[in-house]
Amino acid sequence: MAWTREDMATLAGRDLQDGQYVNLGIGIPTLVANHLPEGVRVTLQSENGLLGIGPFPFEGEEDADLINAGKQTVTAQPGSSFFDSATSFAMIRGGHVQTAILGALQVSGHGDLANWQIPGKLVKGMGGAMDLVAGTPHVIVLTEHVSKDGTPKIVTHCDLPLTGQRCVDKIITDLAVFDVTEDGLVLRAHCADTNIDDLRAVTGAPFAVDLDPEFVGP
Amino acid sequence: MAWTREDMATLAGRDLQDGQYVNLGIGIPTLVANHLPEGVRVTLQSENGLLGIGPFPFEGEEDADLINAGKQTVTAQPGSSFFDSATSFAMIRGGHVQTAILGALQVSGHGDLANWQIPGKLVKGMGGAMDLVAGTPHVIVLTEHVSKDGTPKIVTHCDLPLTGQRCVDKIITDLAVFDVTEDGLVLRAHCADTNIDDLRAVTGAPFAVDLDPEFVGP
Amino acid sequence: MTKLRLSATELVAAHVFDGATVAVGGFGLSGNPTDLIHALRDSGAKDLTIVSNNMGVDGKGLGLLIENKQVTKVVSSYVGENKLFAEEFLSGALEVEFAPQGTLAERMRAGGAGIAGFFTKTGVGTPVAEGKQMQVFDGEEFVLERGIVADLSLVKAHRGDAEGNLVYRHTARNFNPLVATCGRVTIAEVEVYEGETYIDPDIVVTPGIFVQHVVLATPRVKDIEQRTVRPRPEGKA
Amino acid sequence: MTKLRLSATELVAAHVFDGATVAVGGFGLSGNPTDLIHALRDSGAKDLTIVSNNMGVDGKGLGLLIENKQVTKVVSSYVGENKLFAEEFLSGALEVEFAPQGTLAERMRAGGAGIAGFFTKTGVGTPVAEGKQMQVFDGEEFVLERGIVADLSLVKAHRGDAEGNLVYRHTARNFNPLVATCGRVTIAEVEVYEGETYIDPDIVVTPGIFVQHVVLATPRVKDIEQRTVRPRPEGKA
Repeated sequence: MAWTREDMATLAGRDLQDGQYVNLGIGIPTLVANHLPEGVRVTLQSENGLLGIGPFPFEGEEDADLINAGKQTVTAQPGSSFFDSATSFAMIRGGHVQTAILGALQVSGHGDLANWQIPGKLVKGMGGAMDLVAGTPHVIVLTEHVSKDGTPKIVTHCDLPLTGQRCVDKIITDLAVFDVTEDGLVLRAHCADTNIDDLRAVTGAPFAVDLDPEFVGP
Repeated sequence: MAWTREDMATLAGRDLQDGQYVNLGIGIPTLVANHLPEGVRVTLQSENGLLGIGPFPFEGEEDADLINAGKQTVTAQPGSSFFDSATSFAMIRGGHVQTAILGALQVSGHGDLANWQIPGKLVKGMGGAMDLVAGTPHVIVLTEHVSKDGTPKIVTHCDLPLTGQRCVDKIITDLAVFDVTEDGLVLRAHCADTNIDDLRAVTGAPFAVDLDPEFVGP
Repeated sequence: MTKLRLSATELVAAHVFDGATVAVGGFGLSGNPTDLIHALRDSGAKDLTIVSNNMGVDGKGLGLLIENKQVTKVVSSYVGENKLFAEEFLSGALEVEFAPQGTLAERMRAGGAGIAGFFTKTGVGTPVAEGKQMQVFDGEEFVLERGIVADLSLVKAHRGDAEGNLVYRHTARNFNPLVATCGRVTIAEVEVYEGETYIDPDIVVTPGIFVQHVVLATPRVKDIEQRTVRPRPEGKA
Repeated sequence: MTKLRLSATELVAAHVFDGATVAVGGFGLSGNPTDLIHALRDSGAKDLTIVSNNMGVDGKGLGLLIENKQVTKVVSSYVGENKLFAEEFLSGALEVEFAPQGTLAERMRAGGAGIAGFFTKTGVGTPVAEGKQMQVFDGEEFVLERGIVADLSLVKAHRGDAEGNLVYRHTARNFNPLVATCGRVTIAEVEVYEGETYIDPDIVVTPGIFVQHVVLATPRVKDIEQRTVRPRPEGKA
């Protein structure tokens, strides 16, 4: 069985270190907050101007002035801070937010990411994604290995408009974990019921294999 | 008799409008705060991070955390605000501070200003003067007409290193008031005991004469 | 002397004109200057360029200006919440300049701060950088982005005083302090007017120098786009 | 978890190195991180580049590092208050890069914000622009100034909490919030440590993400360079 969304979030969570500042994208990345390893506490940044995102508010305590980048009502942790959008992206662009975890439409073997424009659909805009991938030192992509029609999402060359160039450091899918290196993809782990040949069939970019001997499944 | 420093401050004060934001340099410009026309209230900006400079504190109430750009202890007016140096110069560079009044070592007929480097002396630095003259829409120079050795301070071409290029709009000296126009200096007024010929003799740049018929001495 | 004005409608009408560039604060529907947007609609000014992170939703926020066909161009990072907008965009009636969110914020700050342009890595190698000046610094490629100055800036703040000093509440701050700086004329809509009981100068976020006029917001229930909550733990009221 | 550290001396020694670029907050002697400057002197680190608006006075503030011959280069806007500095400068022992005050502040902000460079009118046509890239925007000439990133940033704040959030007092704020953003490692010296009684998130000036370590300042009477006062009106105590 492929890894679940929660499994993927667990694997991404293991990449985070205690005390880090992290920005989580909408969708599977959001789940990472609930799947951190024991003893690891990170501070979540919301690019609309909050450092220290807390859980959703109790019913009746929603506040229109306290939302996350997905426009959902949230709370603020003790020790949090509010700031304007230029300061928020100073944090992001300046590399102070240490890890960004985002989804992908396509990601290339050299770490190019496309996640803001779907062919034939209306362009809604990139929001903060381009700033996040350009500025954050460590970018993790969490994505299904293939799209709904079975097309590989990991490709040699993105044909969708890019969000960022050579910006992705790690790809975690429902089937496998890849590091993105100067020389391209390196397979570091895969779920139990697939194998390297099967992975090559559903991966649109070549990859080297250097399985992490210490990898423990989610 | 030539105009006094207080007279010069009075003349400069008449150039300010009620409600304006103004930055006053060290020396004669500082006096302008005490020589504003009746009914004119301006807000004084201090480039180290204060909008709304108040008078000096009463003895014993000095606060090391509350100084002006001359590093003097001051107070803050009701309605004032404190901010960092980047925000302060955003106000200045962005043209939000409407008038800057500064001293000069030399000022040219086309409004070039030199006031930060004295030949043969140690270079101390320009502080905020370059930002002020580059960013402020209306720049008034208050200066003695000639230097202590009698050399004209108003010149055709500054030979001292510049603080800013074509940045001065008005020159008020102890002898005369000039507008700086696209075509050079225009004499608008002079003190009672000089005349145009005498002025030409002590002014190192040519000037047109278009005396302000409504001028009233200080 | 106070910067408080009584009528948002008259104030906006006096400062907007056909073809004007108007910068507007807010992130989604949070921190929107609602009265000022209504006043902008009521002004009937046409051919507007709106600079704002989002363009509201159908019937709310800046969506009102789209309905009223007052907008020719928008500069935004995300416009996905507005169906009428989508139609106008696809029909070519509306020009959209997409700016990455951080680039947009920085462009407003730059415009307000007298910075003509700045070099950022954001957007390099993407459609956003196409046609723009590129430059390599320390081995990395950057794209030049320009400062934005608006003819009119509309800001929402929590509290404001007679001098125009402003403070914001929680994430309703968002783009508002930047919008405040980049307007040739800036109007702030405040929920609480402090008058000459001034805001503590150490906590002022937007110094009054950036704000020409203040209006008091009409009391209203604020819009929430995504109401997300969690169950109360047992035994808690 | 807290960012509070007990020894400024050990902390600075652990993060500074010979040849390091160190950014330091303060305007004149106001808002100086005095304990951290003492710790920097005690570290004995050499060949330092100091980025700071001023360089202290003889025997005080950053003047201590000049006395101790630890500094090779300074980037400042005004260094006129320090006689020993003048001698070292004139003898060629010390390199000085003058940056206009606003340009210096913006360069630190840019460095901290991932902006490689920005175009300003400040300094155009003056010695400051010599050798720098120029560009015309909308008919006006601008000069390109580069962002500054420091190996170590030393900040003075009024209050700080366990997360490293900071607030400042009056004009002691000055360059400190910008210095805080541009350090690869930033240490803040605070007069009051709030611990887990956190600073109100709406009034935080420097969010903790910019601050790696916090130390509590040694209580001391703060220096005043120009003590200017006015007489008390009659009949007032």
